[in-house]
Amino acid sequence: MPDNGKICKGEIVIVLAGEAGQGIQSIEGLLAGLIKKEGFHVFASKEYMSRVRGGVNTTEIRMSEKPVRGHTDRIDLLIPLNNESIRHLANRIDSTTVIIGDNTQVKHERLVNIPFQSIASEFGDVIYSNTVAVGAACGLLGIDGAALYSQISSRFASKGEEMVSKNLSAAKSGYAIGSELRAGGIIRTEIKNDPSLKDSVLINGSEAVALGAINGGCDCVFAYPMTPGTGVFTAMAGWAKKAAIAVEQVEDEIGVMNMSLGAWYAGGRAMVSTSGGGFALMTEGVSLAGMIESPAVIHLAQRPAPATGLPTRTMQGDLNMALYAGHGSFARVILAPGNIEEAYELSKLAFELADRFQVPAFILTDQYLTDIYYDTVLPEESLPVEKHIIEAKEGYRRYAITPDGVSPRGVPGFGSGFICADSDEHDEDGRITEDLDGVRVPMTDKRMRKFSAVKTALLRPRLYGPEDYETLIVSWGSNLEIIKEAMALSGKNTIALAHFPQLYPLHEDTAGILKKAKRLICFEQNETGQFADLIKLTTGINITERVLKYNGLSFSVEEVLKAINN
Amino acid sequence: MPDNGKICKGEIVIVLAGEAGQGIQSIEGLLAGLIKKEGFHVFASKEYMSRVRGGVNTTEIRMSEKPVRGHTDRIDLLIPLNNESIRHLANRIDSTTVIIGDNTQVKHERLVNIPFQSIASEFGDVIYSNTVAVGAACGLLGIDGAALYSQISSRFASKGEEMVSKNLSAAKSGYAIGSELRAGGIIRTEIKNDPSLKDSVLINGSEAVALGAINGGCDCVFAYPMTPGTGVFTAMAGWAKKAAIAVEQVEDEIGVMNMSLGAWYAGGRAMVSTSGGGFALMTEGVSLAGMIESPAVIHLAQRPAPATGLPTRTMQGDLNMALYAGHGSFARVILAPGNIEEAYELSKLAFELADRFQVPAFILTDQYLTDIYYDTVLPEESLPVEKHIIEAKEGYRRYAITPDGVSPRGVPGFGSGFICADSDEHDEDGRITEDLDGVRVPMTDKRMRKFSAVKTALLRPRLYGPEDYETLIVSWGSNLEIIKEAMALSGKNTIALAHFPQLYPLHEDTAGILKKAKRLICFEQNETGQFADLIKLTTGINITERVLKYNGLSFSVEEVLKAINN
Amino acid sequence: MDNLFDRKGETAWCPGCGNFGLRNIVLKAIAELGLKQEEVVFVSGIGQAAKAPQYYNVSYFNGLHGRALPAACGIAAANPNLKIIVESGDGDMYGEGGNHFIHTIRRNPNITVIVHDNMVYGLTKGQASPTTPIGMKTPIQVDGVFETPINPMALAVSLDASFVARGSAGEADATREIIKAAINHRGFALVDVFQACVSFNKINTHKWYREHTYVMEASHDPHDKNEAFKKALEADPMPLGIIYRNDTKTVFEDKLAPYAQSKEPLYKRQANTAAVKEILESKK
Amino acid sequence: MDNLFDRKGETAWCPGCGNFGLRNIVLKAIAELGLKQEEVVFVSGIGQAAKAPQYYNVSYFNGLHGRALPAACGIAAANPNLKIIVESGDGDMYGEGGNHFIHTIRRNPNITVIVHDNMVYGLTKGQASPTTPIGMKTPIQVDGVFETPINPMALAVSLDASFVARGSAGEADATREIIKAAINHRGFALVDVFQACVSFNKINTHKWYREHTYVMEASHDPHDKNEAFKKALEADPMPLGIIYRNDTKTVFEDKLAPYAQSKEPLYKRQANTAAVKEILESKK
Ligand SMILES: Cc1ncc(C[n+]2csc(CCOP(=O)(O)OP(=O)(O)O)c2C)c(N)n1
Ligand SMILES: Cc1ncc(C[n+]2csc(CCOP(=O)(O)OP(=O)(O)O)c2C)c(N)n1
Ligand code: SF4
Ligand code: SF4
Ligand SMILES: [Mg+2]
Ligand SMILES: [Mg+2]
Repeated sequence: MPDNGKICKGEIVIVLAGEAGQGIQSIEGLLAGLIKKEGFHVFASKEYMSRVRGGVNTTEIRMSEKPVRGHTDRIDLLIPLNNESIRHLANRIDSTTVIIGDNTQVKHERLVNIPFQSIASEFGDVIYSNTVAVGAACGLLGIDGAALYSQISSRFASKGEEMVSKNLSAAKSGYAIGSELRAGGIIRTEIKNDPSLKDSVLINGSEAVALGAINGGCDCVFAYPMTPGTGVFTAMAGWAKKAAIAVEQVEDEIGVMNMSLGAWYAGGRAMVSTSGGGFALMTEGVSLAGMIESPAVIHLAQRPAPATGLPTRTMQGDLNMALYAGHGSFARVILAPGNIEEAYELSKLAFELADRFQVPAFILTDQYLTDIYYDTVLPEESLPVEKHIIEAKEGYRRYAITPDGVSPRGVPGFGSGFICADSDEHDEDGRITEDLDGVRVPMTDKRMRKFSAVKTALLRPRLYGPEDYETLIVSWGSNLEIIKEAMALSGKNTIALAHFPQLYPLHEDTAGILKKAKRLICFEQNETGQFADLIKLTTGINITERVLKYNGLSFSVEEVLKAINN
Repeated sequence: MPDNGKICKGEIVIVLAGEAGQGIQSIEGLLAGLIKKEGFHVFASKEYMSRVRGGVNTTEIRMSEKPVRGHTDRIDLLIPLNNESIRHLANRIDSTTVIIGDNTQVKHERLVNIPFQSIASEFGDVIYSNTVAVGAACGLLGIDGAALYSQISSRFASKGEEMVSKNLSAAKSGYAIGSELRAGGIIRTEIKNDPSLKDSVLINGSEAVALGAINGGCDCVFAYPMTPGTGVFTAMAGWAKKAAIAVEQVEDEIGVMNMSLGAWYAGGRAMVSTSGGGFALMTEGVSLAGMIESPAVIHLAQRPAPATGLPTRTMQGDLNMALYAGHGSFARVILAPGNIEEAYELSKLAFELADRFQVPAFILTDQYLTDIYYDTVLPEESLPVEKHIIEAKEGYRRYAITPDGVSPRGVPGFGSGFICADSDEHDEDGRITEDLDGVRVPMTDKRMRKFSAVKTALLRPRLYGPEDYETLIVSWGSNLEIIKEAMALSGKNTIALAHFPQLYPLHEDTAGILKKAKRLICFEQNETGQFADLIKLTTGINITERVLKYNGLSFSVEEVLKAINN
Repeated sequence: MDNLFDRKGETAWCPGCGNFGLRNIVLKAIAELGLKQEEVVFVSGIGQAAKAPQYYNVSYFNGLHGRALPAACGIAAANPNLKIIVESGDGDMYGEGGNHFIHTIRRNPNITVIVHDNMVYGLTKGQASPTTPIGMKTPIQVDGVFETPINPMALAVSLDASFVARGSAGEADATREIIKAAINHRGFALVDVFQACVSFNKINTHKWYREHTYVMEASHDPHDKNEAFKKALEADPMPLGIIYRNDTKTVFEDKLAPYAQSKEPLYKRQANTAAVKEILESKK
Repeated sequence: MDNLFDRKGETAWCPGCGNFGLRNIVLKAIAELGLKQEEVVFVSGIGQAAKAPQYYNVSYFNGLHGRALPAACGIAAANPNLKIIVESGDGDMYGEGGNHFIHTIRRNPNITVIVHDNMVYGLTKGQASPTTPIGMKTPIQVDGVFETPINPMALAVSLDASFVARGSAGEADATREIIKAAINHRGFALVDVFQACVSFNKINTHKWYREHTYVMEASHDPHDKNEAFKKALEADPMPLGIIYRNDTKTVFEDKLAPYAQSKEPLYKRQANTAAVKEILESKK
């Protein structure tokens, strides 16, 4: 036990670590929920291996008196369930990290022993170790015991009386030890709580994407399981009945994409959810969307590639693929939420843009963003969604040539006109043609005009920091909150961040915003700086300072801080 | 009949046109073969509809005393087999075009009537009309009758005595009328012949790709039929026994790509052949090649997109797809032959580069290039192909970290070491890993070093024209010969052409070559200038004058000339 | 009386092709069933057969090669009131689209699938298809096909498809009745129809089909799976008719959440913001 | 004696998983057959089952999810002297890889395919696979699966696969013999092996498989396709053993041009520039 207790002012960072299957996830859920219920801000992020049992998975939980949104390297309190965890987290453990654990499982010179397993065995099975641990954590953090016990009771209610009572006893034993350690001063938290938090929700990135989609009128979700795209699929399946959503697991990703286009054709509003390898299989279908001018909404949750890569890790490597997927030229929109609020906002927007311009719209997230959760307030929608559908009268022409390239969209069964969609080059009626100069060229020109049309509804880069910045950080996607926090910590008032919620097309102000800066730094989680390249191609501005990461983990606040201070 | 006969000095452009199924292709083959056999240079290009019968297909045949390589709009002699052809070719028919045809089938004020059908009927069936037509054409062009008859005899030999004799009679009737017209001076050719032509071959683009591949040691060809990629597949199937090639039609393009990687893994040298939509389905497999560091050779024959598009037409629209196909970052090579000689050369080179650097290598052609043919001399290869394979000893590590990122490649069954290929992130042994900083990062860095490695073997842009150019035409692919001819016609000595046989990576001299010019014009057959964008991204040089065509037909010499003179 | 579905005009098919006969059969079948034009959607992939919908007066979704079935499932999911008829080729359905074929049978949406089975790839000029008989030479299979052809009947029976039948373009009356029964069937209905490709299949000609098929007697019980399998294997002559049916299977659309209470198509519905509200509430 | 194929060490599998039993069966089978390590190649896709080759001392090609079979065919095409064993999951083989499954059976390469059939998607945490029984609830199939599961035996029989068998990880001896017979069989050999996923499939447990299967008697004649189909449909208990075989089928590699004269693998051969010369000559 360290001589002097550790004091955590305003915030504490707790990390839980253990094998897959050791129940880290259920401790994490319980603890984070309790922290929020007690009126503290909470943030959780996880990193895990591609296996069902074994290995090391970790979860970081930040408990704070201010909103916390980003991943940090620092660990104040570590609760490892196995010894591997110590090795796995070696770089993040420093001399101030308090480590509590069972010394029959975990070795560390500064380990504060709590015999989770032997306590659990008192109740008949080591499987209660988790509950002992969660009890101990609550005790240490000064969380109300009654709140803990009521959570435990309701969580195990479905498993029967015995499970409830044994888990309760385990939690109580843990709680007692935790409280004692707290009283002993091993770690002390001085964190104010905020009762208004009861109006905010605790929600993860996948759920935010799913709810945003429902706000956008999403009524079909088709997918083939693929981490980290599965989270949105699972959330939607869980809410299918409540929200009247047609959910189907399809045989493969090719089927997924084509099914979604069939649904849009017939008046549905479909979303697909996948990751890089699955999306690669959808690219022919994306081109079909381009040709039949179908809306499509693609949630593409990124993970490290090539090929199967690192299935459960995070990356921002699929921008180029989203940009160039599908043979042929046709307009598209790429949105990339930076946090949970944006996931909720942009997912809805994706439906609106896809439908209004009849183009594929991407929601580009990543494993980190889909898995993090924190407390936040999400606005409720009340305006009805515009469906951009017309009744097709006799003589209706699906691909009528229009000034902006967008033709009024009918659906079969609504009106007496025929809705003819054709993957071949076609005339205004949607019928196959071999008229090259008379039809192919004007039809291509019509499709190309949609590149301009989508530019009438662009999101501007979002600026954080002083308006008279000298250094401008350029970033997209889930780096947002991590960079914001690092900027705040840096204390510099000459640094701003341009975060791009829309990656493509780029807003016309982009060049102007970048040119104002003396120094440009781009943060991306890929090997080359795909977004910096897109900026170069579009604006001619070459950002040479590119901070690139591709080990499969998100940036941390500390890493960003170091890079900024460079 | 025109009052004054037309004189074609040095060259005549003949166009045959008719429905699919009317046998245009067999006339074309016969005629082009005869022209060459007679010692004239010949060039043929076709454009056709996506149907088996009906519509209008046309073939242009140029007969010349100089080598001819490109497509021209001009028609000296038109032989339409149906009336639709006249309408179809309206833009290309001018007052000097001589039109011969059967006036029961074709209407034109200047039609020189030859009653193909009634003559054919004399021999019992209108199906002999073609043969009458080819006879007439030979007569008109002054081609030796005996040569014609011997060709006809050998061509129909397999169909029996009666077919031979009836076709011979039909040919003779046509020949007699053609000779008479020639004598009457309706059209006169003054074209010198060149007996040395007997050493050159008459070969189309698909065949050239196929033969180049065999020179490169290709021993497996896997494909799923897709126009215009099918030509290479069919040529290879025809030569499979002669050249000992494993040819298999696979169930879909996903299977194609994965089968080819299986073959490379086990020591084969596989090529796949496809077009845009089929290639879209291969992109996940391309990423697999990136991850397992497998060589791959992809013949991607372009046609107009999106989606099914115009299946039998030409385009240069798949460059971006080839550049960015597959999730994740990994090196690749993109070669794009400009003519038949380069098709033969680069197809071989693709195997060498793919194998040497263990990367996917693309041969990017298009419908126009795969279908044209002309007389040329192709060098025979004698040096053995280097196979870049080592014997795997015990402890062999497939992904050994090396300075240039390329690890010696073993194949199973050759040596006692194990050859472990893994689509997950893997260690040097090829075994799955979750070690992020210890393995993922160095393994990624190794793969990224191959971006530099492939730059050690780049093809320089090929310059045609004066060294002290003011205007530089930038072009790639099958525009080459068309632009060269237009440049020659323009008579300007300040214009040069930079033709890029390798599109990616770009040769380091590119910027220097472009900067020397006062005016840059890029010719591309796509909607945006994909190659010009790649140049912009790589060199920062933005070519703003982009001559873009996307109606599905190749440029013509006249079009290019007009654009140059602008 | 004029058939309203008949879109007169040129086709891209070869004179003498079996597609014409099948086209007439389909037109007559849907007219006789009294289907309304605006409630019918044809779905196809790419190929000569897949062009068929272009020649009807209907709405159609002419998608990618091999991908007709997932598109059809999506259409069914968005509007279960539409009559969805998939019409495509053997290559499209059993080759490129094979995985969708298997799994759409499992999914059992309420669609009718008419396969123009000419045992060859027509549009791409004569390569072997999954149903090409062993030994047939093509520009690719230069020594003749050696792969075992798919028997679509046996395959569909083994997957317990809810309606499995075979027709022939040359047997207009029998085939029309089969197609009508298929359209009337609720669930996935497969009708594989023999059709001569006069341009590329010189073996399985109109005459060949006539000589190697027969119309089944009513005595065959299509509800017995083992018997159906036996029927499916009958080789020379091959039976035409309904080989198998299983009317007890759950239909895809019925299981989709939006249709638990009402069959109202999705295009008429509003975004379910109330559900979002409720879910957010539960997360407070 | 030590099994040379046994790569000792950790696996990523859950304690109690049926994959361990099957791994031991495979290891023992290949050792008993006396296969040489350097002539064996394992091929797999992605999934928990598909990790199996990582745990053997052999060469392997661990490709993309669903794509083991085409890779295996490519390997067979490049070197017909290798012993190629595909080992993968039910989702991999019958779901994502379904089209390759059908057509590889038709192609009939000389490979053995061992499917770890746990009736669930293990690696992605418990969604339904093509063999999941009707009614099973999952995080996606929240009301229970309604799609008809694939019966791999019936499906393979309907496609006239050359060797069709079922094993169970819980029946080590019988399954080992089946796998040995499959490896000895020349042509495509399917062995679908029941295997309990203790983490995600709470219905088809070790016990369930024991109670719902039996090892077939020798009396079953696997050469009769109709009888085989009947056997394949037998539901409770389900037969384990060789359900069907057809030893008369042409083998893929035998039809490839390089092997007309010699079985020398491609890596030993030289570019055929002489053929190019000859072809060019013919075009003069
Ligand atoms: C992804 C893809 N691969 C290949 C093709 C080329 N293709 C078009 S139709 C076709 C085969 C058609 O055969 P089938 O379905 O039997 O129709 P048929 O023409 O015989 O009626 C092929 C291979 C394509 N359009 N898309
Ligand atoms: C193209 C693609 N889609 C989805 C995935 C995700 N994925 C990996 S394994 C798997 C399912 C594995 O199930 P199964 O083959 O039955 O193997 P098991 O884990 O049950 O042994 C899925 C869907 C992927 N890797 N690639
Ligand atoms: S190619 Fe064959 S199937 Fe196609 S239209 Fe012609 S005859 Fe019919
Ligand atoms: S998830 Fe299931 S199949 Fe996979 S290792 Fe665990 S128990 Fe076995
Ligand atoms: Mg066909
Ligand atoms: Mg499984």
